[in-house]
Amino acid sequence: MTDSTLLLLALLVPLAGGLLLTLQSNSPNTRDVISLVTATLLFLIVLSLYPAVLSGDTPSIVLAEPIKGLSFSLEAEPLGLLFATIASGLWILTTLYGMGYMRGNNETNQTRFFFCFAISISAAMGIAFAGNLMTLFVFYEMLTLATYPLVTHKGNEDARRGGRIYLGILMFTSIGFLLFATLWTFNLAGTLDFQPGGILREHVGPGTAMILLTLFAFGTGKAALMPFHRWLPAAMVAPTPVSALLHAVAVVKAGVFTILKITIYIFGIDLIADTGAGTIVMWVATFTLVVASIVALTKDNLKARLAYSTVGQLSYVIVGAMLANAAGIIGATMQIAMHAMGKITLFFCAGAIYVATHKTEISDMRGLGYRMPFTFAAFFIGSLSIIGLPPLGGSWAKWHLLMGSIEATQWIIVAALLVSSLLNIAYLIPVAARAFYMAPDSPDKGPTTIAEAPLLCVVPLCITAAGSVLLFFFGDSLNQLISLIPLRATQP
Amino acid sequence: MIEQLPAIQLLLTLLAAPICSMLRNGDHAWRLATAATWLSTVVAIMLLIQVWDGGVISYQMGGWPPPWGIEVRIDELNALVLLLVTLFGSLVITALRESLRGVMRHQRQSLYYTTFLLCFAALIGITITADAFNVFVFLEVSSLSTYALIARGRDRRALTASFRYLIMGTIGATFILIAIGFLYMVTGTLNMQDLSERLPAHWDNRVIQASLAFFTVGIALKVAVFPLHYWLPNAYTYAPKATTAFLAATATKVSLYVMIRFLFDVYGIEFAFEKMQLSTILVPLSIAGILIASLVAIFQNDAKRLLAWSSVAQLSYMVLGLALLNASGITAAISHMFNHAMMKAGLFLALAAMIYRVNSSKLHDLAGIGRTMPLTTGAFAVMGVGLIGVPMTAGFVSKWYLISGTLDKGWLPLAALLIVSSLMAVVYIGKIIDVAYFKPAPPQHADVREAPLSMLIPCWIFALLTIYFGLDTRITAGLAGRVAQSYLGVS
Amino acid sequence: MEFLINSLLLLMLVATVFAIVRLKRLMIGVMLMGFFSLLSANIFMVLDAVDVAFTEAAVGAGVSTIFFLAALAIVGRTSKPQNATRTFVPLAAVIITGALLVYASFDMPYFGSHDAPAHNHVVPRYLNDSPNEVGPPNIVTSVLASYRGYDTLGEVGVVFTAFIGVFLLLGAGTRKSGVERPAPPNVQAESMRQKVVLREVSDLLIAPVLIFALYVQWHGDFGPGGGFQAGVIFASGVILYALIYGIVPAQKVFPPRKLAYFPGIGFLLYALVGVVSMMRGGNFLDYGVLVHDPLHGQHYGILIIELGVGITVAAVMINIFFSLSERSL
Amino acid sequence: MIAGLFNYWIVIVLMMAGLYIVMSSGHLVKKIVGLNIFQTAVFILFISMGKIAGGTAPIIDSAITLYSNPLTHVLILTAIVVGVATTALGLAIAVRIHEAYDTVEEDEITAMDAQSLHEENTASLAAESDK
Repeated sequence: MTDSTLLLLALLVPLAGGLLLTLQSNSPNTRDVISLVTATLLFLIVLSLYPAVLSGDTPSIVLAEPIKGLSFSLEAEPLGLLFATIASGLWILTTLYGMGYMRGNNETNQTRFFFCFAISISAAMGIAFAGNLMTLFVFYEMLTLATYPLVTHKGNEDARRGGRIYLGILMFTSIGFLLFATLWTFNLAGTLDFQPGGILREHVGPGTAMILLTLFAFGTGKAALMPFHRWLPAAMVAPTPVSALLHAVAVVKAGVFTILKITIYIFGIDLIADTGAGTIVMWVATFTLVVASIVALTKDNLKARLAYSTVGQLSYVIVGAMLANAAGIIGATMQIAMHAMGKITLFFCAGAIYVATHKTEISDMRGLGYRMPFTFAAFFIGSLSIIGLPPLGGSWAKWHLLMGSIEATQWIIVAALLVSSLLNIAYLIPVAARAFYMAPDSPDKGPTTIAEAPLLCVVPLCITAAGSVLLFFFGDSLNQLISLIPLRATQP
Repeated sequence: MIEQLPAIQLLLTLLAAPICSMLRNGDHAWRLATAATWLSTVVAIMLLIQVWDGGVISYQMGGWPPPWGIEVRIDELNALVLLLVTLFGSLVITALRESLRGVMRHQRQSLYYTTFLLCFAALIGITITADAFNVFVFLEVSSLSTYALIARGRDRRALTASFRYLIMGTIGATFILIAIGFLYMVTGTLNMQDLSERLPAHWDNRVIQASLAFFTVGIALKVAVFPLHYWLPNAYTYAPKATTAFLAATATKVSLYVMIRFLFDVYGIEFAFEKMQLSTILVPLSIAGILIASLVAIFQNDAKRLLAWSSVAQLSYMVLGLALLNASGITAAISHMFNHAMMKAGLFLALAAMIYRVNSSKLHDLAGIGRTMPLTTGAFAVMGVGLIGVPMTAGFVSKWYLISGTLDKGWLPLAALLIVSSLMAVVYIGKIIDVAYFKPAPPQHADVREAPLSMLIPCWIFALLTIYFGLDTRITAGLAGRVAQSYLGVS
Repeated sequence: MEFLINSLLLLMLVATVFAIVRLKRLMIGVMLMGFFSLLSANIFMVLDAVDVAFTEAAVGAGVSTIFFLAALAIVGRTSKPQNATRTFVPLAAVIITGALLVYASFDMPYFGSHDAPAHNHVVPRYLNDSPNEVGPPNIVTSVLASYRGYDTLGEVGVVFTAFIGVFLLLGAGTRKSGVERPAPPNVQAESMRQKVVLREVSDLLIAPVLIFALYVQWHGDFGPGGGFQAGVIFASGVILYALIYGIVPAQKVFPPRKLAYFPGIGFLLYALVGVVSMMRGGNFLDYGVLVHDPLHGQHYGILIIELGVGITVAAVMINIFFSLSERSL
Repeated sequence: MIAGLFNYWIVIVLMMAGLYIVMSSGHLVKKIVGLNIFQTAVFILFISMGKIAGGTAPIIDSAITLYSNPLTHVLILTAIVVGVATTALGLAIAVRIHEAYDTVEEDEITAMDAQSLHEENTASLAAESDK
């Protein structure tokens, strides 16, 4: 099997799995088996692309070329492969967790749920392996549409309102800004292919470059730059596995991944560094990462707090991209991986707490640590990783970002990063601390016994927590993969 | 045989019409009509293959050479229009039987098919002719049959809509007649080729200038260019359900073709656009049309009327493309003519299938139809997505060229406006899809079943074509691009 | 002299039109419209367009006025006065359009001028060669039936379409459950049969009118006339009969269900001539190949297609009249 | 110049009068009357441009050398037919409108249509609020 076929398979396998799901009769066991097998198969496919990419190849395939110079094509390069690995790997865990969660909560419409999930993963694969900006845009929209039924899964008025905000903001920004910027880019450069060193270099002046980059950044609504971040908290109405999908596996990661891709392969970091095109975006992102952390502090609802935390963490990636130097890019890329692992742990925990106790407010969680020791231990580890403390994966990302901003002599950003880290500590640590160190509300319930969520919920969150630790020790090999990303056009 | 194809193209349906009118049995009439139209489609494909590489077929009616006799002339542009009319028309007529069943008595049915065939034949006649006056004659045949078709709608407002269309359409046609008269007055000929050769000597003649003005107003009425679109929304809304699909696919598109043929070939780009500055009128009008009609569409609560207003907006896209007067713009106009015909016909047809089951096109009656009629709604969704202009569908290709056209001109704000209008399309199509999938079906529609296969299959052919022409654009944008090049290369 | 008559007629036209604009009583308006058509037929006559004059007289002043009257019998004879807001926009539009036309008129070739391009590019061939190429001395016939025979096929198509349209909407003899309706009991009293003078005169007229129609049909090659005029005249003969004796007796002579076949038959006849010429190796409607000698071929071709036109037009006009007047019964 | 263009000017007046009747009249049948006048005026325009001073009807005769333009006659013959066809269909629709609305005054029809549209909209709103 050639590598190009593998690329195509990466798209088709989840799609086929999703279709199979809808065909089977309403037997939960068959359904779950299909989901798991598909997820594992996909992960293996993604892994089998590594040898080629590590050896410096970029396997690619052109699906169609409706307009001259503009094709629908797939291509595997290091950045995309990394994103694909994260998404497909976490999909296995999310599936496992989803089974536990959905069964534990007796949710309705489970087939539709897993079907849309599969489509979303297919779209995420499309985004990861898109060979040009147009293909990326298609899968970006596909992801938005496929996740909409997931967000409104509960079907009540709240869910519909949240869904409307979700769809409205993502659609508006992507068509209004992203598509417009894409068209403009095509008009300027005559191509939309992702090329090392960018395609815009000879075609734009500093002013246009800045407008374009700003359009791109705001257009990628999934990256949740303020003021287009509202959809993320709104989407909190969704079931927890969906939140995991949104925050860790696919959606927001697709957003920042898109910005990284555009920075590296459309503009080229040299263009951004030379013209200062990223200035506006960089300051907006800096503002976002501080303000979002402050807002997170004020939220008592655990999922809302995590949502604002995500908004802030995403801006780290954008800042890293806009620094436009090697350290910044490495930091940004690592942040995608580390945040995914950390945040999915936190959400899994939030979900597990909900399944076991039906509690959503942080102030209600006093003393829960002894009832659910594994969950809260994992939550603590995840928190540390998000904050960026060693010995956890997140520290690498923060470290490189700090180096990058020092290299770019952006002292305000250095300060902002430090302040934000302090704020992270302030809003994450108390959750675990309350659970372990404060007495429960009603001590008369007798001796606390361990009453964890179903095993299918707890195992995945332990795995991801362990993953966060492991990533710290494999930071170097991750670094190697990232350093394969061609930041500049190769000299002939 | 091969050299007789242009005449055969017209005759198949023209001869079928009177025979059809004599059949008492509606089913026989339907069989005759579908056979004639599908054969006609085959001929259209053969003609398209013949002119594929820029060839031109000229056929002399009555054996008289032009300009004395009437010439039929087929080049790449009208071969594409022929394909549009025949293919999409045939698909709709195939689906027609089911939608008429139970609504109309048998003999009325044959008359109805006759009217369809006449309209079909007349549209072919308009498309292939190279004689200015002949255009007028066939335009009237097609218009009269259209009025009759619309007037058969079930709501009494169909009658008013049809009457209004008759008045406006006749004024438009008479304006075109005046324009042709003026052309003849100054040049002494009616053949388009001959006209285009003789006109440059008379550019300063006020009669020719007035002729252009009358032609533009007249054809704009027929194309429904904003603000002369007044007749269209009601006509589409109240026409019988499948008829709307036919009209949306063919009638306005052929009028648009006539517009292109006259402005670009007969009057010539240099006269119409450079000397007379037609763009300065058409561009603002079409922009206003796009924005206002899209906005109005958003606030409709009847799916048919919503799509009708969307048609006004989409027609304005095409006119805008022409008025941009660059390769991308003209390519956009011509390929969107084809793509929009396909998608709108499919949308109206899918809607017809829904109305067939729930007897209403009101949005609240379509609630939950995504569950009761999943296949029909699926096809509708695919084509709706195409209409919005999502990549991998046909609508994307033409919109892409259109926006490229505005960017080539350096009109960034206009490109932004077009994007805004796409967002509006997202809203109005989303409105229908939201109702269909995310709202519970009203209790009285609980036993609604999937549409019959004879309607479902054409719907899905339209839907699959929407995707096919989004991926393979050799026939649409490729050919349109060559036509655009040839228009711009000469000037 | 010619000019004077022409101008006088034109001024009368203007007066008529203004009378129509101001009239509230539609009945008189329609009659005036008939008069308008008759006047314009006179103008066509003065301007050498004998065939057109013939047609306009038969159609404008005749058949279409009758259609109007039949419609008015159903919808009522008066119109409401217009409100003032209605008049402003139309007036402005009309004045602008008119101004554009007047502006254009200054560059028009003068009326009657010999060197106008219209007379010097395509037309000379018709005038010089048609007797040898096509045959009929009436050049209008040869252009209509042969050079531009395709247009005329389209014209028959228009008539046929109108018939189908009217039939689809009103349906002669098919109203209500498909049976022909019985005559109303007072049909005898209502018809104008009682009016002796009218009856006698029309009895005298109807037969000559029908024969005249046949004459016009076959004489179209040599003088003014042809299938279209003949069809209209034939139809007016029948309509006259229906007006005098009532529609039911007329429908007994021409049963609508049978009559409904004829528009199609005429249309087919016309088109089949073209198909036959295609089968004999010529182009569509190339009568030259019909028989051995091209000139004879043209002759036969024109005769047959004119017959087709005549049949279609006569049948269509009678049908439309039946459809409209049936509704008022 | 006046003699040369007089015909055309009169034709323009007639055309515009016809058009005015179409646009300003509220009675559907009267609209068709206006349409007829408008079209007839266009016919006169065509025939006027075909006239040659001193010419005769284009029927070949060895005694005559100058004929008026036969082509315009042919075109107008066709146009007259188109005119009567449109008139017939228009009247048929008007008759059907009368049967459906019991009036052929445009104002009243518009009012009735607006009324039924309003009723439909309120019905829609009611159906919305039911859910």
